[in-house]
Amino acid sequence: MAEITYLEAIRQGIWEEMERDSKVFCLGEDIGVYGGAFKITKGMLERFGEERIVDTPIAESAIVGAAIGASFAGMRPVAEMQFSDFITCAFDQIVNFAAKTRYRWNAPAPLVVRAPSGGGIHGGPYHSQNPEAWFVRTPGLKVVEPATAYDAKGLIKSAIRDNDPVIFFEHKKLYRAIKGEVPEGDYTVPLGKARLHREGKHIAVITYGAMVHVAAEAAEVLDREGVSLEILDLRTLLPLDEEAILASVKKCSRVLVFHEDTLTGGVGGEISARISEKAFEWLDAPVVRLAAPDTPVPFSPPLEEAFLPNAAKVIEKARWLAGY
Amino acid sequence: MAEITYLEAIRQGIWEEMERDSKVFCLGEDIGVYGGAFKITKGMLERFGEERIVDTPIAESAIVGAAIGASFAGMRPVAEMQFSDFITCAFDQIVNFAAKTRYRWNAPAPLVVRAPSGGGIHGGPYHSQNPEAWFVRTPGLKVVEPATAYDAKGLIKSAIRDNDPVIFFEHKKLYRAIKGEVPEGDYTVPLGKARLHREGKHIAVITYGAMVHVAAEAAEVLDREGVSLEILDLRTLLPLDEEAILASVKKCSRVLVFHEDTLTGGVGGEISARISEKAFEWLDAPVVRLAAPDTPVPFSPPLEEAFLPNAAKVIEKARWLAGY
Amino acid sequence: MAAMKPVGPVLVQGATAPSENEGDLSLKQEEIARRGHYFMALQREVEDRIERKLYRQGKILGGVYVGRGQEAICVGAGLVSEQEDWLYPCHRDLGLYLVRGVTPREIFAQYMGRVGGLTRGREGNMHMGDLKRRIVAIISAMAASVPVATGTAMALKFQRSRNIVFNIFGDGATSRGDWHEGLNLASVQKAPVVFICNNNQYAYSTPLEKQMACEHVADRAVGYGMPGEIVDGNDVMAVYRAVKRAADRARAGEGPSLVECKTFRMTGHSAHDGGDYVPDHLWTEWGEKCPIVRIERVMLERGWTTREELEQVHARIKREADEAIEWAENSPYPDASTLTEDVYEGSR
Amino acid sequence: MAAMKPVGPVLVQGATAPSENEGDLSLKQEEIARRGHYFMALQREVEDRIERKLYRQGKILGGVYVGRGQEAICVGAGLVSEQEDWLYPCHRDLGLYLVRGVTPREIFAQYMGRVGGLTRGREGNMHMGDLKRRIVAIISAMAASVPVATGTAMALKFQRSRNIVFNIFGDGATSRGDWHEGLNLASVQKAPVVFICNNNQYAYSTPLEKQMACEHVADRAVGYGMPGEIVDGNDVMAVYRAVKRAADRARAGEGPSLVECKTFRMTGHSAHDGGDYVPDHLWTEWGEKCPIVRIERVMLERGWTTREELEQVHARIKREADEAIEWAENSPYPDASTLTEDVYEGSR
Ligand SMILES: Cc1ncc(C[n+]2csc(CCOP(=O)(O)OP(=O)(O)O)c2C)c(N)n1
Ligand SMILES: Cc1ncc(C[n+]2csc(CCOP(=O)(O)OP(=O)(O)O)c2C)c(N)n1
Ligand SMILES: [Mg+2]
Ligand SMILES: [Mg+2]
Repeated sequence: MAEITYLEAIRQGIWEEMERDSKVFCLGEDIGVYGGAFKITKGMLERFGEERIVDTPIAESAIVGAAIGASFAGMRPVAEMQFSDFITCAFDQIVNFAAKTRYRWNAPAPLVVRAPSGGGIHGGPYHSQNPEAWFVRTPGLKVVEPATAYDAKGLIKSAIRDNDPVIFFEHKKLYRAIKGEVPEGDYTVPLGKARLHREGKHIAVITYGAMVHVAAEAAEVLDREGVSLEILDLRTLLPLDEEAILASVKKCSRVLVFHEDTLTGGVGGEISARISEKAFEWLDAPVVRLAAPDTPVPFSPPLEEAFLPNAAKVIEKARWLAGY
Repeated sequence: MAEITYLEAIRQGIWEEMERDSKVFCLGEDIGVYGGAFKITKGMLERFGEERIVDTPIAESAIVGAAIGASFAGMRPVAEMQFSDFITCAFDQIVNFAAKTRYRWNAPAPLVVRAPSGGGIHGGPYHSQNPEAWFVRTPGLKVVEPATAYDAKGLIKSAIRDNDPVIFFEHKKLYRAIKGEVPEGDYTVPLGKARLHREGKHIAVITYGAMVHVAAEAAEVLDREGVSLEILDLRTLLPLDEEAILASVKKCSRVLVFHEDTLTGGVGGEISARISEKAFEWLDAPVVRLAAPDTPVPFSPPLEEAFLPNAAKVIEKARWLAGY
Repeated sequence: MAAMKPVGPVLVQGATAPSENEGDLSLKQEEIARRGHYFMALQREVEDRIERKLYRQGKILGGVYVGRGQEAICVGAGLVSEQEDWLYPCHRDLGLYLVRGVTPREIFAQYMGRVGGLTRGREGNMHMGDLKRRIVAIISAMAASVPVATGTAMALKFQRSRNIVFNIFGDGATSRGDWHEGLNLASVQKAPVVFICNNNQYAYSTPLEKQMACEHVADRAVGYGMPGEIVDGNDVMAVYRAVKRAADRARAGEGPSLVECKTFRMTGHSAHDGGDYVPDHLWTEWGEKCPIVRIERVMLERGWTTREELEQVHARIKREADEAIEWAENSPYPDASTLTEDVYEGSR
Repeated sequence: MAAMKPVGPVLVQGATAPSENEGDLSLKQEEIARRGHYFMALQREVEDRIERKLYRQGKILGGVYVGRGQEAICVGAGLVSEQEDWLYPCHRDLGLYLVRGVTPREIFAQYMGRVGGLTRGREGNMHMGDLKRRIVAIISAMAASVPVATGTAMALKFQRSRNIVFNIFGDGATSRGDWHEGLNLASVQKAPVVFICNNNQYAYSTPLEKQMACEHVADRAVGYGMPGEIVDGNDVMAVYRAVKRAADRARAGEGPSLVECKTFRMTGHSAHDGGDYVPDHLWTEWGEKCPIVRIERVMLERGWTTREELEQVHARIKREADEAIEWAENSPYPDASTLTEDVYEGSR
């Protein structure tokens, strides 16, 4: 098994799906000759041709709209947003067309919208956002964000094969920073299932995406203090794996809900509310949330650093929880 | 003091602001000769002329964009979405342009986006949605939804005078169904402040919009059972009036967070999470949420009825809480 | 700089009487007229029942939009379509459903929120589609279907299908970003789609001149390098011919076209709107151009039918409507227990 | 149906040498050339420093986009603008800031995330604006500024101001829905705005023919009933004249225009992109059309300057850049404690 990057894992996943099923095709800006802004589709134009690697005009709404229309005609479109920050330009198509079409008139829209998200790359307000909460609020969508290379490949394959619209967030910071053993052939990771990233005893950290690794960094430090973190990597944010969440909560009785997105209205609120509602008696301390502060993502390094959650902030919250 | 409808109260509020300040103007679809789909701007064209009551093409993104640009030039735009369901077409302008411009380069965008929202009018999936949670997740915006005629007038005035972008949801069901005593002259209701709709002892119901009245209906019934509901009408959803929420929570120790919007990712999650985090020790029972199920809003009467929260569902949850 | 040769719009005058020289049309003139007449009259009757009877009786709740006066557009386009082509109608294009075989029963049931409708009560009025019959439902947001129709057309092209897509929208819809993005993508991709605008001169209460500063919707075709054609939208034969040319082009791999059908909305925006903002003379002027009366006149002139035969057609349609309403009223409401089904595959 | 008279595009050939007969221009030819030259050379120098020095030295983080080779467009437009006019530049229009008086110091500080920049470090690179100087910052989403610029123009019209709005965008941006909605609203409202497209033939790696199926961006003006003009975007005098005509029109209450400036992006999309996808001959061809070299040639031919004088200008600009970089490097980073300030009025 080869060690490959998170980026390469996604690329492999899409590639294999395109080999497997001629109905799968990609569309987006600069994904052809250029191979995509992040090179996810590198080499695909040569292999699959212009009709399956479709370079589009700058028109996110049309990209998603066309994906929906193609899916009606039996295709399996994988639409790329160049940055997840531009997904707002396709918002109506996603939340009103794609999300509701199965429910309304039994017309499934099996498509994937891929969206590179997240900060830490000095991208400023429009190349750093984590927009997942908007979609988690929208029944009919599935929302996925892998944290590891293995999951990235397995989840993109499941997303492509899924019969509902999937918004697939890829954390830009992980693209080249994270490597892992990834089988070359076919395997899938199921949507809707969380993964225990690290077993622990005292505090359940419920998180996803890049923050899984930040939590793990904190866990190493806290271990030395005798505080043992359990880290649950949600992987799918809609539908949430409530069973796995409650299992970790009931085991640890102290919970930190943790994401890179801003606090208010973030996915953390939903998770916290479910925990309160369904595991109230198991809680030995308040469910604590850690997230970015409620501001746009600033550009300048000292500001961005202060903005992003990090291991030190996890440690601070965990210590507080442990001492409660 | 005259008894007027919620609709008339909003109309009066806008009208008075336009009389008071020549920088205030309205733009939207069919707001001129027609007076707006719901007649909020009825008579305004005659009074204020075409330049201040601007009928636009069907172009929500341009409507909000133009409002932003006009606000930069010193105007006070009030943009109407014909139905809040179409606000998704202006999503990028709202969440990326208007919300972030003050933070980014100190360019405030004092504008109001009015959006008639809510179900119960047989409108089906695209004339019934409650999209507030998308905006509550977006730092830089303020989000308002009045429940009474008095507040409707006072809040629209505050929204127009506010120096930040305000998304103003008006519940369509309340437009003509709710009447109240409303002073004719000038008064405002502050943004960011909740209102105690009903004092009670046992269960704090945290809610807003049309659900305030549903909760009140339930409270009457529950009173007879010896269960006393306190009803907090949030009025502003961003920023949340945390102080008022915590006061009711600490007083009652049992909480029902309640909205018409669908459950997952709704504003209720945020409220519940804050309560857990900041009033954990005061809670005698889990924070319970009541909301519509996670589906699009269906059209057919039996489905829509099953979909919408109602007094019976409040009573059921309240009984459970009381018995906990 | 090289001199510019703008492409289109190509002007075609609407003609009430079909010209002789059209042997290349796939349907014979007489048959087009006969079928066109039937479906227009059927649309008119079904919509009259909906708007003027069932809605007023409180049997239909929510919004009601009809295509009165502009039936020739969707019917003319529908007659061009082949059974396996994809249809993207808008909210006044009931005739397109009828041509494809959707029954008045299903339509009344749809409007009344019964399980016998196309959406099992999940949706109301013209928000209906049926994948098996290749009819895609609009969402409310005007023009949102335009990029979606384009995507279906791209798929058909990829699949080397001979089939094409028909997408109808109003004049007001052309102001929306999605409209632009859709037409642009379609033209770059040479997608086999025919864009058909029913320019009824109003969008809700908003007259054309507040919607756009160009004279014709077809002018916009220039910006997409596609042919734009203007046709008399109250002449079903003329609509047929214009759409047929565009369809042939699409089927031949030459890409999309924009066909603008000039017409008028002989009704308020919806059942609750009397249309008071419309100047009287427009009602009169356009009332005289009724597409059903016009085709009847042509059919009579050419000896393709008789007064009696036409009366029989109308009588048959009335019976059909009566029977369909009865059927629909007997169709049950959906059970509340089905509320949460099918948000996702297999979910309940 | 009435015959159609499409409005525009009006074709104007770009001319390297200004014609004699232009006494109506507000700036004298020589002065336009001199100022145009200075600002273009200044933009080139500042951007060279940013892209080829500071970025490579790691002193600038994040994205870097420059206007190399297309400086004549924003500078030519800038020279037309009056001090109280509103400017909506895009990401390659640094010259527009310079003409308005934004200093190289502020620009370097902006790029380096220092408090001395226009956004106090909240924003990077060309995402900068200054309300006091009436320069509105883009958001990243291409064309989002188009309806916003339109709104400012509507306000100016309402305020009976003589001022107007200049809005620049790329060819790729014209594919977006916002672009369409903005131009359409502006034309219906007769808003005093000049829309200027820098058609540099690429959007990131995407060549024009994958972006649009019409030949010229200006073709699109037809659909908005506004004049569309094509001009040689590498000729600052030609750009000045075309934009001046459009500006005069706007100021006279005749509404918006679309000016398409043909040019080429003499760089990759951004500092990290070598532009390998661009055929070699285009680099060569367009390299020879450098707008700075061209205006220098005109100035020399006409005796408006000498080689020595030009060298002095370049030397002065270099010194200016050196000094500005030093200043910017000494400007502090924003303090982390300011992170949560000003999300709302008065918030901290
Ligand atoms: C994006 C959007 N905004 C507003 C509306 C409300 N609305 C429904 S129909 C309509 C007018 C549509 O005009 P047009 O496209 O000309 O179609 P017509 O009704 O005239 O057939 C409007 C404004 C909508 N459906 N979608
Ligand atoms: C809505 C949107 N989608 C994608 C992008 C990513 N992006 C940044 S610049 C660019 C190309 C812009 O091309 P053009 O408008 O021609 O301007 P140019 O860079 O050529 O000056 C793209 C695709 C974006 N900024 N906005
Ligand atoms: Mg219309
Ligand atoms: Mg370009």
